[in-house]
Amino acid sequence: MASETLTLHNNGHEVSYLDYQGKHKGLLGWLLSTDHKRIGILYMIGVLSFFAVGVTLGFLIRLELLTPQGTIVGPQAYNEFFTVHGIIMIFIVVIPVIPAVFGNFFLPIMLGAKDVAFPRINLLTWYLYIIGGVLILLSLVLPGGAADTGWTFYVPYSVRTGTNMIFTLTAVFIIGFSSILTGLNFLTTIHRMRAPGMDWFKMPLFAWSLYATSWIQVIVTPIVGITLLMVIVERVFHVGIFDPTLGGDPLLFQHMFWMYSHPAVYIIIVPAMGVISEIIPVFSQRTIFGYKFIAYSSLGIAVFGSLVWAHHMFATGMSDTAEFVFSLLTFLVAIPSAIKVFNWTATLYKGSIKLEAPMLYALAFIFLFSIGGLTGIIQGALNVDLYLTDTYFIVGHIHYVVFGGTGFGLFAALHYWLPKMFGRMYNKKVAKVAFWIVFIGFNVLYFPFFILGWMGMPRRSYHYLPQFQLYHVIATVGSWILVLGLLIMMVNLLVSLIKGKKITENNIWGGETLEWKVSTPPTVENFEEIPEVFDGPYEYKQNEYASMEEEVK
Amino acid sequence: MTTQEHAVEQVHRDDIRSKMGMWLFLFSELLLFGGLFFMYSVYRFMHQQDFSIASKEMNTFLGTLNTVILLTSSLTMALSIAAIQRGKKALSIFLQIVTILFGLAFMVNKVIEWSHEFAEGNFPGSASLANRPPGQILYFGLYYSMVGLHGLHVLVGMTVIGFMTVFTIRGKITQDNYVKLEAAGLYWHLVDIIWIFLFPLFYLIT
Amino acid sequence: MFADASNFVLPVDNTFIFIVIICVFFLVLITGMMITFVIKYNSKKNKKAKNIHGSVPLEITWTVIPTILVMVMFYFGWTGYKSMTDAPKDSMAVDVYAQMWSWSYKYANGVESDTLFVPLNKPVKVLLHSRDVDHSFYVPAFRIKKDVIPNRTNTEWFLPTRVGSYDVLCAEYCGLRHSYMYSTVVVLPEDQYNKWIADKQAQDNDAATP
Amino acid sequence: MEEAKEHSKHAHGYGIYVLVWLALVTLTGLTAAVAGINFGKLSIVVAIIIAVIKSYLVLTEFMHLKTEQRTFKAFIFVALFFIIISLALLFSDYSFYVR
Repeated sequence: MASETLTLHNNGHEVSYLDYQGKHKGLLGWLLSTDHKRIGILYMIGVLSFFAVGVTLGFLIRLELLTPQGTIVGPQAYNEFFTVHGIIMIFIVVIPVIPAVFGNFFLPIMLGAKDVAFPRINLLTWYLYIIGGVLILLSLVLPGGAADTGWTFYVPYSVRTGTNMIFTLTAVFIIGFSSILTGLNFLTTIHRMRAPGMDWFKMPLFAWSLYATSWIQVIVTPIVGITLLMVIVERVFHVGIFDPTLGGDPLLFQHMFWMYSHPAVYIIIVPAMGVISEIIPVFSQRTIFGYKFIAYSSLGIAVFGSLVWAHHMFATGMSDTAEFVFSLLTFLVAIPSAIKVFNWTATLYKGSIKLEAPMLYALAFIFLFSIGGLTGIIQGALNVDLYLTDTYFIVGHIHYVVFGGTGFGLFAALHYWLPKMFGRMYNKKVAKVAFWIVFIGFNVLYFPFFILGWMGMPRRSYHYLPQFQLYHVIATVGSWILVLGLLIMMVNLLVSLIKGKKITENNIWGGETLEWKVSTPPTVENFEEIPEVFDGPYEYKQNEYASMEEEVK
Repeated sequence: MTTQEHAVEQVHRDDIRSKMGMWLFLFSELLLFGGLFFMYSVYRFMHQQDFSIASKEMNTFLGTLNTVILLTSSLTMALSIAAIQRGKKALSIFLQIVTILFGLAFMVNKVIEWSHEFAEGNFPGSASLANRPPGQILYFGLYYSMVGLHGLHVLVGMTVIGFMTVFTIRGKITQDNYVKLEAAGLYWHLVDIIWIFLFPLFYLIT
Repeated sequence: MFADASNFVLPVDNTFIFIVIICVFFLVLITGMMITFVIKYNSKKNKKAKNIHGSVPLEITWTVIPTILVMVMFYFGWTGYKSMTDAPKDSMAVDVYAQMWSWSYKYANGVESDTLFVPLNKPVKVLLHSRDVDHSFYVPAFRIKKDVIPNRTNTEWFLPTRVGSYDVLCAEYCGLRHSYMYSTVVVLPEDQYNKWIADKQAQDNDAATP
Repeated sequence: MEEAKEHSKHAHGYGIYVLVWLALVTLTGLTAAVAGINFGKLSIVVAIIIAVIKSYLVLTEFMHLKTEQRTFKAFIFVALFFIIISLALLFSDYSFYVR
């Protein structure tokens, strides 16, 4: 958004949000701050800590599966491991990560606003989030044991099991509430606080992706909230809702659960797509291909994604009509994602591409997400899904989409925006080395899952038949490589915060969106005066303009 | 906060923003109950006979009375906003208190109704309920969950309006700045709308 | 591992392979273009980028072609599924009981066993009952899977086409020993099957009247 | 500021509120009275239609939706659209399920 009023230099009297001393000093200045940037950082600390716990549990799961029988723990511990791994990774890490960390930090700046619409509610969401996370960690250590139902909490097992279900369900409910509040905050911010001149189609695509995501959050999160609340009520008061011994229908729980948890996949992936839509044009130094199509496809995903939930239930014996409708819709929801992938690839065309670390992660995102998406299409076909569902194929698919997608989107965002947030640059060489180790480790770990699934290995299995061992061993070795890569990456980023080279310029990557016009790190008020916007977000004015038709000739 | 920052916020007071946040929150609430309505409709569809039998046991008179009470409280709430818009502070405060009292009456009615049910042994986990056919167990399960959750919302609404009354007395809510009261009103009306649907579903359709 | 022991193996495998081929094609296409562009338009070689805002014809192309392709995939999946739900009238019915954490089978004549014996080339319809929580009846060699849900009776049918014994697994997580919930389905030539079930019935009668 | 202009104050009349309240109470009486008559399957439809009319009145008048921004009306549409479609999809299973 190269605009004339945007010569916003700091004249020295504006302090960075990191050094700002308000009413509260020190730690309290952070914990009670309603500054969206500080809340973003608080979220980052929270999310990355829980991510470390989740990775550790995943690492232990892989270690356990090295041999067909018990390797390090017994079946109960194993069941708790994969359940808590799932709950932490889904509800506490990937659902909030990009909106709550980078959305909080950059959405207002990108829109040319000084803060989000409701700063105090914003801070409240972080506390709710932390309370939820702590409850789950507590459920691990308290007597009774952590939840052992799988992250899907299927009734009737979740009503029967003696583990600390109430803790876990309450935690997820609270985190859901936090997610709703973040969503309505962002929606209001986007509707009411865009800078003058920034109409809807001059908004950065990251903002578009958050807009679509926030709608899903506000609309569907309450449904899982009430569903899990009903499970709690059933356990505590023996009210008959889902429990088959009281006449309930366990399938209704699955419907209600997936009515949220399938759209949740899009809450997870769409913001990461937004990050990629920012990074690709910047490191190609040209305008993005098909801006409107990418923006609309975010909305398309939000709408269709909310209507395909029962494709998780093809094997449950639903009516044929439901199988027909949901399979059809499932295939259709693939289209907007495909449109995005094609447009990103076309953006590389005639660009001037710099392969910095964020770009590497973004390109890896496209590759891994394509594998994740395409394996999803395979499971959309009804008869194939009856064979593949609940096997390792689906485990491979979910990890390619959620980790290969959102995980790599997160890593891309960290390498892209962290220098802006803290004003220090990481070691670029180490970052690239870490990328390749992570990328290789990821594929060695998760690709064998597809083979295992096709061979018929059921998921959530502590014990397995000897013919599956080879691929489990390969996957476990992959997990070691992946964890090594993650460690190098995180240490490199952490060290950079303290020792990294100081950055003084505003625009380190040559971006055109508003966050690159403010100082590094941003000041408390973001902007001295609210900028006025005249152009779209990716107009590289120094470039020649061309149309595709001319180019083809 | 420095006075300068404060001044900036004053200029940027955006009532539409506040109302938009409230409306979005109301949608979440609506969907929270929506989930329960989904469950209700599925089970009603599966167990039509049992639902019909069970709903005949409801006290239609108390249900109708409560509906009228809640509708009237919605009227007083709406009037209290109209009053503050005209700068009639005392009238507004009076109407808010009346609204809270109507909420209280609603809750008292509920307590009478529930204690009656409990005395008959129709409460979750009771032996006499457990011996009924599945559809009736589900009917009472949904009845207690939905009406209970609604009652919780009435209590929250009363608390919120209570705060608004204090704000009005202290002069934080005035003729020029009444968006808080408006938001509280929106919440109260939503609670009313949910009851408008709960009433026929549990008391009337047999 | 890739045993083919029922009538559903071919259609499922064919649909799978058909979709995989299309998916691999698109994956190679996208990755290939990505790598080509990254090399060709690297900032070292291509100092000046060109702005191309997009192309509506291109957008339409890559919306319409995938839509057609997924509709074809949907068609194969749906017809394949339909053939799996409608059991032939002359199917032999077997009740399957799932509980934490074992399977048991009950035949029409009242015989019960822990292993499912079925005759070769005769359609078998299984009626799935759960005694406690959700389970899933999964026979990889037959390419079939159906959840076993309390309060519901799901059905599934298959036509065994090869003599041998195959694993039955539980595919829906059901608690502590979920992964040990194995059973076996043994496909016998019809005469051997008839002999087995007659013997088993005689045995049961002997045991019942000591 | 533009935003300030957008917020034109609508002072809402007492009279209309009382009228709406009267309509609501009448409808309540009607729905309770009608409940005694057995329309068979239609009785659900009648009760729901009356409830919809009542909530429409509350939304437009008490909740001021009539004079509110167009965005808010669009929001309502989004929420209702989602509820209706989801319910339809849910019943694509239950109403065709053969026990």
